[in-house]
Amino acid sequence: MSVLHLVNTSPFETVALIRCLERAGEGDAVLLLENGVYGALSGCGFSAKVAAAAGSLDIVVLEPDLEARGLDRARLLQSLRLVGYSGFVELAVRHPLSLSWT
Amino acid sequence: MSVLHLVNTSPFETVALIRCLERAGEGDAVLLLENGVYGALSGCGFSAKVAAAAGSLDIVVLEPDLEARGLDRARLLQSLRLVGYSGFVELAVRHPLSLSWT
Amino acid sequence: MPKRFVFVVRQPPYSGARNAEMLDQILAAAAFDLAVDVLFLDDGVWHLQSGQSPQNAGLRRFAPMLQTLELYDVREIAVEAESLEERALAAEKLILPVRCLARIDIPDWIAGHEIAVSCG
Amino acid sequence: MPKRFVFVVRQPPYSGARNAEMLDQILAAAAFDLAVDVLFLDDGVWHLQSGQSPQNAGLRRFAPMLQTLELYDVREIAVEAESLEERALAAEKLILPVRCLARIDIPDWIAGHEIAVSCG
Amino acid sequence: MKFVIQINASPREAQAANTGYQFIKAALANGHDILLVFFYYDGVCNAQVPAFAGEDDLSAHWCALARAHALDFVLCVSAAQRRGLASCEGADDRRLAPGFRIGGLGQWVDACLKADRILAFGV
Amino acid sequence: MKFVIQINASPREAQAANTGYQFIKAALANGHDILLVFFYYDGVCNAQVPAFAGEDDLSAHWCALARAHALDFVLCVSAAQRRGLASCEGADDRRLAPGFRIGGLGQWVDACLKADRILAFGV
Repeated sequence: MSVLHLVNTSPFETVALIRCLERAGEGDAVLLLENGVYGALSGCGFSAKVAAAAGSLDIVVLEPDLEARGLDRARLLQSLRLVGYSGFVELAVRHPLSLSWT
Repeated sequence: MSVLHLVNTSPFETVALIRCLERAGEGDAVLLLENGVYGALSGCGFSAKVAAAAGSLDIVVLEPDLEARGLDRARLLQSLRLVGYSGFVELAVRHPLSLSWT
Repeated sequence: MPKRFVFVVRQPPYSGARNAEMLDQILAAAAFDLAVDVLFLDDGVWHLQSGQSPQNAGLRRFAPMLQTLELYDVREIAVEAESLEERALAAEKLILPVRCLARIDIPDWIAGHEIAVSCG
Repeated sequence: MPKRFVFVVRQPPYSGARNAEMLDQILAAAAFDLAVDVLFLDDGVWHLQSGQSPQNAGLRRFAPMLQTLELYDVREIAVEAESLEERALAAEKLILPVRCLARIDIPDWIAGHEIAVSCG
Repeated sequence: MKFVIQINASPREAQAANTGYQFIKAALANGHDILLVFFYYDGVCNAQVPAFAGEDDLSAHWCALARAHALDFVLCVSAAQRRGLASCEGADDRRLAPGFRIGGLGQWVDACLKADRILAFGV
Repeated sequence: MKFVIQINASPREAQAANTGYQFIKAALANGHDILLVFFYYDGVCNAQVPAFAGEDDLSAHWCALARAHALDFVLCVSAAQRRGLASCEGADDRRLAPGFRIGGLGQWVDACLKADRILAFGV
């Protein structure tokens, strides 16, 4: 059973994103939402780890939360994809399990 | 005016303790309380930074919170001192300002 | 086949009523005669530290309540070995007998359940 | 001499009513004709990011409310230069004119107040 | 698909409850079923009606959603009792926004067994 | 010394309110004055009486402390209104544990100006 991991805290402040990536299995998805969307930024301390993880994981960013925070798409890591709430629902359909990382 | 800094989150999970140490001035005190008491442990990833900061800062640990969590004194960094709630009050008297780091 | 639950605990103890509520949810699932596992990760392993004495902080002892996990039909209490190591905790000194899982085995172990719940 | 207040903001925006309540407290002090400064540190600087559009997330715009800090008699709105750099933010593109302080100067700057309040 | 949603955070302190609300709206719009929305921990505070309608009145949105889709919004009784939203006897619906009711963890487990997917918002 | 204490967290979700309570007891025991205890953000939930007395009923401890030392416990009105602890008209003391009253940020600022020390528990 694959897992949809939800990360909703800022990687500048907590290690939730990194701890999540360490426990996600191949084929799992990681959705960055709420303050978790800062984890999609390139050029930051955590960015290399996120980019490396995107090889075996589907790392997805919730676009409304990105817009809310005024983050320009040009600043994001290239290997991530954006979804809206419908795409979030699709992810939940695709992955039987879900876990939250706060 | 010197500052009493209160750190109440776990350094295993947040960077609050490290961010606090970076902004504390000479003569300030840093009180580790609640889940912040884990920051008093030796031999962990953050321990060297805490030990180094203890040179110019008064780093103090709230003993009731240490006991609550079952942390053995033998596991703590040597340069820190322990206080109870009365000692916490004394710290607040000694330092005119206080800031919380969560 | 009944659904297998896993509850994942990542936060340390002493956060108000949260601890009791977390345990209530786990025991509710166990009361349905389901296969219920609990996984302690990261700061969640601090729940299992022996020698906790919260009375001087004006807090209630939660460890004895957590130990009831053994009495109820909770199938497996697991901890991640690396989470223990990072905190210099020894599995044999914890307040409950646990199964120790290596970090690399966690994804497959979680995948063996039908329902996963993050609970603190 | 009237007391000088400093409010320190370390958390990012969009945490329910917290943002509005933080601002209410700052403006209450300013309404007393006191010298009130606000310091944005760490993720707090995200409050000042331009181009925030929270409507599609079902959230209210908070930036316009924060911009009222300029209208009220808030003395200084300060940010830490390193907090901006770590997030690749430029001081001149923020939603408010700010004074930029180097990390090394923060302790002395804070020490120049009589009351400090962490507010998110 | 049949979803069970758990809401664990107060709308006053975090974005998580709002995210759960947006998710449920999208799931319904995509033809899915919501078997149960279970409010736990500080999530029970979503049933609290703020004294002034305003910036963060998610409870009004929850009410409208429950009505429009005949959803079942259940507050865990002991979590609600701890937070002054239910009396000792259990149900005290006067304090709850319309559309919410008091229930128990048993209902949550029961719904989980019937559901295809379980999602929680806020930890 | 004269202290003003601000309590920002619910006793249901964090240890911070309990720490503030322990601090105030120790300050009083050491001969200090507590000019005001101001409850803000989710801290206003400290005035909520849980339906069952039990493990985390800090409100009973607050009440006893207020009575024993004639302390002034003020809830910020707008924070209390948002959390269903005060009506639109302002005070609605029926919902509050004895010893707590509704007030405003002005009282907090005023007390700060008279105090030697300001401490906050929970952010």
